[in-house]
Amino acid sequence: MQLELSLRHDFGSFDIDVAFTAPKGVTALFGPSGAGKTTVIDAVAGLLRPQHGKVVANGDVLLDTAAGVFLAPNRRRIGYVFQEPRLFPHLSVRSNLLYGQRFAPRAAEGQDFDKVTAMLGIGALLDRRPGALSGGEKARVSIGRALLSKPRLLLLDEPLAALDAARREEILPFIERLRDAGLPVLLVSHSIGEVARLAQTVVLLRNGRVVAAGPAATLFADPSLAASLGGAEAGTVIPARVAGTEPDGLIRLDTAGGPVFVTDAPTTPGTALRLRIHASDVIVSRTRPEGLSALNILAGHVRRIEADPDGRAFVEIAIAEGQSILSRLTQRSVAALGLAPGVACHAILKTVALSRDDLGAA
Amino acid sequence: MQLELSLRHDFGSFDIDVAFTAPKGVTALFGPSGAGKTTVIDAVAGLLRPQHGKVVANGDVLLDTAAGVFLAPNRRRIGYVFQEPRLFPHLSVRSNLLYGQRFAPRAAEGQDFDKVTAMLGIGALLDRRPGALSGGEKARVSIGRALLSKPRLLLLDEPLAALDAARREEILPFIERLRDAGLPVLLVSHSIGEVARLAQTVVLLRNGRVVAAGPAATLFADPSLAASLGGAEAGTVIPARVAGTEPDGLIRLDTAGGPVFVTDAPTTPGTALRLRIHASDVIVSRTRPEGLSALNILAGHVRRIEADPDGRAFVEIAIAEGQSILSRLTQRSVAALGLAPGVACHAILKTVALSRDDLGAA
Amino acid sequence: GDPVIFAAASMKTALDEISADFTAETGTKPAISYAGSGALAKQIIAAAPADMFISAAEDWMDKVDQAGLLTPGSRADMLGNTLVLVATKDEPVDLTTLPAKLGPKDHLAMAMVDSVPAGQYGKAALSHMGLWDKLEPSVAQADNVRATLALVATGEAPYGIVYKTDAVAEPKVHVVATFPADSHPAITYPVALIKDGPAPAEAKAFYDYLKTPKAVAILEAQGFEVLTK
Amino acid sequence: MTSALGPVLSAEEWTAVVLSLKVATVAVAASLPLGIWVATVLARSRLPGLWLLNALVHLPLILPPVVTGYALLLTFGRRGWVGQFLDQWFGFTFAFQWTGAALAAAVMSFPLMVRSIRLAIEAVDPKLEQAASTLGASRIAVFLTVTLPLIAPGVIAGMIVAFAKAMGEFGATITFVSNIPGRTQTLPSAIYAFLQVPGGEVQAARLAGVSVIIAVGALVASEVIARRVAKRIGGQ
Amino acid sequence: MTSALGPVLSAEEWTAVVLSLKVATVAVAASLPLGIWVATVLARSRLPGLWLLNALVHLPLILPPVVTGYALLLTFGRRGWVGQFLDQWFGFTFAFQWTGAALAAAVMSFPLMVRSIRLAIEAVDPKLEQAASTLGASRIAVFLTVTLPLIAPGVIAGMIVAFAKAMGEFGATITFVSNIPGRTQTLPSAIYAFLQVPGGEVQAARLAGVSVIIAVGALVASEVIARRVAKRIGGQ
Ligand SMILES: Nc1ncnc2c1ncn2[C@@H]1O[C@H](COP(=O)(O)OP(=O)(O)OP(=O)(O)O)[C@@H](O)[C@H]1O
Ligand SMILES: Nc1ncnc2c1ncn2[C@@H]1O[C@H](COP(=O)(O)OP(=O)(O)OP(=O)(O)O)[C@@H](O)[C@H]1O
Ligand code: MOO
Ligand SMILES: [Mg+2]
Ligand SMILES: [Mg+2]
Repeated sequence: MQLELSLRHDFGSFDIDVAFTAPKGVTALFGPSGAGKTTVIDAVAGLLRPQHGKVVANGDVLLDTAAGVFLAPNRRRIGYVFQEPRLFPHLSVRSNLLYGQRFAPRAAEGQDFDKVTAMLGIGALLDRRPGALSGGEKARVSIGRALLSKPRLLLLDEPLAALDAARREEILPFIERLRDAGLPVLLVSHSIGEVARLAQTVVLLRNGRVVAAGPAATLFADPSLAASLGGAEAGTVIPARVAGTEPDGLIRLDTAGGPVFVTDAPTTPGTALRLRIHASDVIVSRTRPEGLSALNILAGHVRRIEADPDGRAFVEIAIAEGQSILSRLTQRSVAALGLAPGVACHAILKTVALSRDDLGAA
Repeated sequence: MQLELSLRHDFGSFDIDVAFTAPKGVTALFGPSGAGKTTVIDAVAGLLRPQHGKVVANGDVLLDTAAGVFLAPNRRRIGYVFQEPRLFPHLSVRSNLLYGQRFAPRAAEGQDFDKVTAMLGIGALLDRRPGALSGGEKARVSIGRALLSKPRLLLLDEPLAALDAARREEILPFIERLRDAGLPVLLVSHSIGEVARLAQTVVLLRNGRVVAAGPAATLFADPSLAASLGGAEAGTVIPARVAGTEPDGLIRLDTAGGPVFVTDAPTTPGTALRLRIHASDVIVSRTRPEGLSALNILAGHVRRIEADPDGRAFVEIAIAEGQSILSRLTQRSVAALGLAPGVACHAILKTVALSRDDLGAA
Repeated sequence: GDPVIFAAASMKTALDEISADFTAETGTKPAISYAGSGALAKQIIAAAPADMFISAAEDWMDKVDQAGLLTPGSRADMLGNTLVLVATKDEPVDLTTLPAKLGPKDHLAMAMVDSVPAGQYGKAALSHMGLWDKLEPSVAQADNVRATLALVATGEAPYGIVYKTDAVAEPKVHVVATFPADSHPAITYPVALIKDGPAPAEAKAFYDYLKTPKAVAILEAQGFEVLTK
Repeated sequence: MTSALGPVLSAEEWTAVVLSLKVATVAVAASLPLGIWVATVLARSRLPGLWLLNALVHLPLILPPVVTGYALLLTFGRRGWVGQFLDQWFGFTFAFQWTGAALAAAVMSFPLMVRSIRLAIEAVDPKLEQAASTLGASRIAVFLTVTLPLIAPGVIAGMIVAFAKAMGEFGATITFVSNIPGRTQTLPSAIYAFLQVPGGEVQAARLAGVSVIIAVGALVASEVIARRVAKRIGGQ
Repeated sequence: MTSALGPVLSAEEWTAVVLSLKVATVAVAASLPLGIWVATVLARSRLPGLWLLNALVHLPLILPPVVTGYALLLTFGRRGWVGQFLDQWFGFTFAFQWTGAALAAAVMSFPLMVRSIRLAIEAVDPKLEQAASTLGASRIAVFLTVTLPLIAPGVIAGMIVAFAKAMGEFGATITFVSNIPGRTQTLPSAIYAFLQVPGGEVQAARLAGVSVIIAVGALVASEVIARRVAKRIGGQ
């Protein structure tokens, strides 16, 4: 599926004017608080009827102000996880979860109730009312309610913000699987890790305008956008493919820069994956280091160096045509190692975060 | 200030039974969703009147069910940032922010309105009503409202969850300054980074019970608690002291394991700081490595190794008496390097997060 | 079937008693709707299913008559009443001294002087005696005679002008003067049968029964003057 | 029951009690759907002419009851323009029937019912209704599954004030359908008749007592129900 | 104004209009604080005996107005147990005064006012009040700065139904303070008087028209105010 969106609206104190195309997969809306992310999502859901705009999902025109088209929200079959939970206070958790099901076409395929509640850890709460839930519990029920409504498009507005890391780790793979099963997702998140892990496409918003939009890999590798993407959180995404499992259980992945070993990944050889590499997790060495605990050492050469005013720099290391890794170093290290564009070097990776790539995606 | 709390309450479907003492500074309540964090905070604020309990803040008895003492919430002078914003819908942002001021004693010292609004980036929203704010804007106004009420104790329930990294970076130092100025803070956060940066004391909750409580440094260095503290997010905190500024602008800090260089820190020599070291950011080497971009190499020896079932291990490296660093490695590396308790090694640090220690604290 | 009788509310005590006797004798049970004469007249004009109308005032009966709804020849002035001055103190009053007896804060209770019959008669009588102009500012007008009586009975007003029939039955008040019959138009309660009622035969029987000595005795015991004996 | 209350109520009065209950119940039940609809329109619609509907609904409150009764008589009486039509086409008439008393009670209590329901609707968070619509619920489904359950306490409150008013309504009823025992004589009409004759106060007080007991019973019952509903909504 | 309406209203009727306005306004204004207090108690308190207060408040709705008027007479009349006391100690009396008409109107409209306000209070999120209390506001301050502004639309609704009812109240008023032109003759009394004489319907309709215009004017004004308040609360 593909989502085309253009939207102009003036709230008086804030005006928004954005347009972007979201291909198949997860598209992340990223940007500071008040940038207009929720506004965009509301327009897709049909909760905001913008002054000017057009929204086309998979060829269906949901909105076209020029042509006077406006499809009512209930006919869009959208699963919307709101920024605040918005649970129905008069219904039990179970009834909240099942609410959307009765309105969805019988034939449409949906998620399994027990699986979803287990994944969200809300199985014990089914008979409670939302008034007696904790903040994170409400957020989880809200996710479940949207997932179980058999949506054709998922809108997630900071769905995991109220959750602990462990719980997030249980929900993220589920969203990955939905994405891989072909469900298009528009995701708002302030966590660059989440975005890098889930999103193929990133739309960077600021002040009601699109600052940058494109494939996640391209945007994340652009040192000039690194600050917009959250400074210390900046990082890159490179493609990888599962090679096999080693005798000690580590899984070997092949990348353009050499092998990478991880503990936790799909084991089917050939599976395409995306590795997210945090810029501040990358150590640079001119020579291949020995005797280190770090197993993952990728060879490449310096492509670009962007110095910060605060004494640090982003170093872009090309490991293949169109594939780069960003490293965040002190300028002292840049000088000490004699790094400059064209210089050959090694990137030493400690941690890699990875997500399964949509096999059909670019 | 010191906070003593004991609390027993049965909701029917959930019962809580906790007791802990929070010394001066920031005390973090950490635990999975539904653990009882908000319940504890509500009891401190006086919004929950537990079946049994006692809360003593700085010698003032706020609650003592045995003695029938219950101080009304409005007489506790507490600044509570709720998990959901709870702004007054009928008041402008400005009036929301100023709400608490008129009830506080004139003489009490408070925060400067303009500074707080500037830090929160809500200066342009002052004449709006909460209904016209974005999620993150609401969260920021809610923080401002609590800060400006001249509180004697601050309760923060996931105050930054709805905010982007950049905004968080602007608010965190402010909270640090409040803490350093002596304002006691009880913080709920799912971000281990935030907790490690702000908190001297951590109380680990699970299922309505205290799993562990104590100084942050001790808890974070305990490999058996690492999983509870969020697996991959685990890390340690070690004390450091500012030594001076190098010619290239880097700031040199002295630790028990040797010098550490950072770009962004207080420059006054002698300032006590706390360094937060992410377990997965630590690379281990038997010999002192050369030619690496990483500047920070601390010497120590292995104290303990805790293997995970998933092929990884936490290695605790002692750099001094009572000071350890955790490193998260694959078991292959542990074997390849021949690490075992007592073995001398080097910890190579890429990134360090740091926070200014309360000079009066332990 | 049972005849439907529309009767002025002030007839209730007497009529209920007569109706009970009538039922005992004939087995027919009249359904009597008590309300203000004006309301009843308007309802009859609006095609209410009534067989008989007893009005507390001639003018409302005239209205029904003009609408051509009365059974020809059935209209008769059935009852007469007397206008009296009542007070809580049992102390006869010379009507001409009434203005002097009322203190500056005292009120003379009457029914509404322009719309309710008892009030209209009272105003006519006072005017005839040349007392109206002096008394008018002190008059408190109630919406019916019973409410007027209640004002006196509760001590709210020291004096009130009501029908003798009402005064008789209220133990807390005493008749302290009687208005001369020539000081106001004759007080009469006209009765008539209504055309096209649901039970004309039974209604006629009840109409006739009202003239029996037994009925007359009940009416007179209530203080009415029976004109159709 | 008739026999149990025998010493307290005469057969005729007992009939009036039963009739009042019937009238009030039917008045409330029959006007409820229209009341909910009008309240929804007044709360949510932004049409320009709505003030007129609003004024119309409030009229019975503003006018003395006798005027309303008279207007009903002129409209729904057998000679009235609507009454005539109903009579001719459906053979149905309100005039001088208990149904007319119910109509009068319904009209008189309608503004009270609408106000309560409307206030409740205005208190419903539209964000919840939006959430329901994204989950596939049509406007009607949203109303039935979200709005209606959430306004239940307000609807109950509206029904109970309407019921109380209907139990006490007198002016419009007696003017419209008269005071015919067994057919249109409600408790308040019976009380009125007693108050019109000397010595009737005691009788009137007795009937008023019965009326109060019934209405207060309904009131207390409604409170219990409303509390229970509100508790469910509030959580646990 | 008197002269402008000259062709429409006689001097005496004009006096009745002014008096009705005064009575309704004072009735609403004077009962408002008590109404808010009673509504708050009914909405929030959990005392066991509250159903009695609730029943008491609803009594004027349940009972025929004449009964209420009679009860007022027995209580606040010059010989009534409260009236006597007021007269002796303060030289103040409701009897036959416009203040008595205002008292009757206030009592009759009180249940309507309380219902509206109570519904509004029940819709206030206690979490907001909690937030205010943590910010240092005492219970009274919370009420004044949070609860009261949030229930403003409900208070306005309550005031307007009470005003409408007060403009139309007749039965209790005339029973309590009777009908003294210029002092206690309100519009409904004047209308009633016209309806009691044959041919008076046209006159009655004229006065009813005046009454409706005033009340509908107040209604529309209140809607505008309530909308504005609600809009401010809803955000921009
Ligand atoms: N009124 C209530 N009735 C029953 N259970 C309740 C009630 N309030 C809270 N709980 C339960 O108590 C537990 C703790 O709630 P609490 O809000 O303290 O959690 P928390 O630690 O703040 O979680 P989160 O991170 O999700 O906000 C939850 O399981 C919740 O469902
Ligand atoms: N009804 C409204 N009237 C005026 N301004 C509004 C209205 N709704 C939203 N805005 C403004 O529009 C801007 C964008 O809001 P939006 O909710 O889309 O932000 P966001 O990107 O989702 O931010 P956050 O991360 O804080 O949720 C904000 O500055 C907000 O104040
Ligand atoms: O409106 Mo009334 O005065 O209760 O019948
Ligand atoms: Mg948002
Ligand atoms: Mg919580």
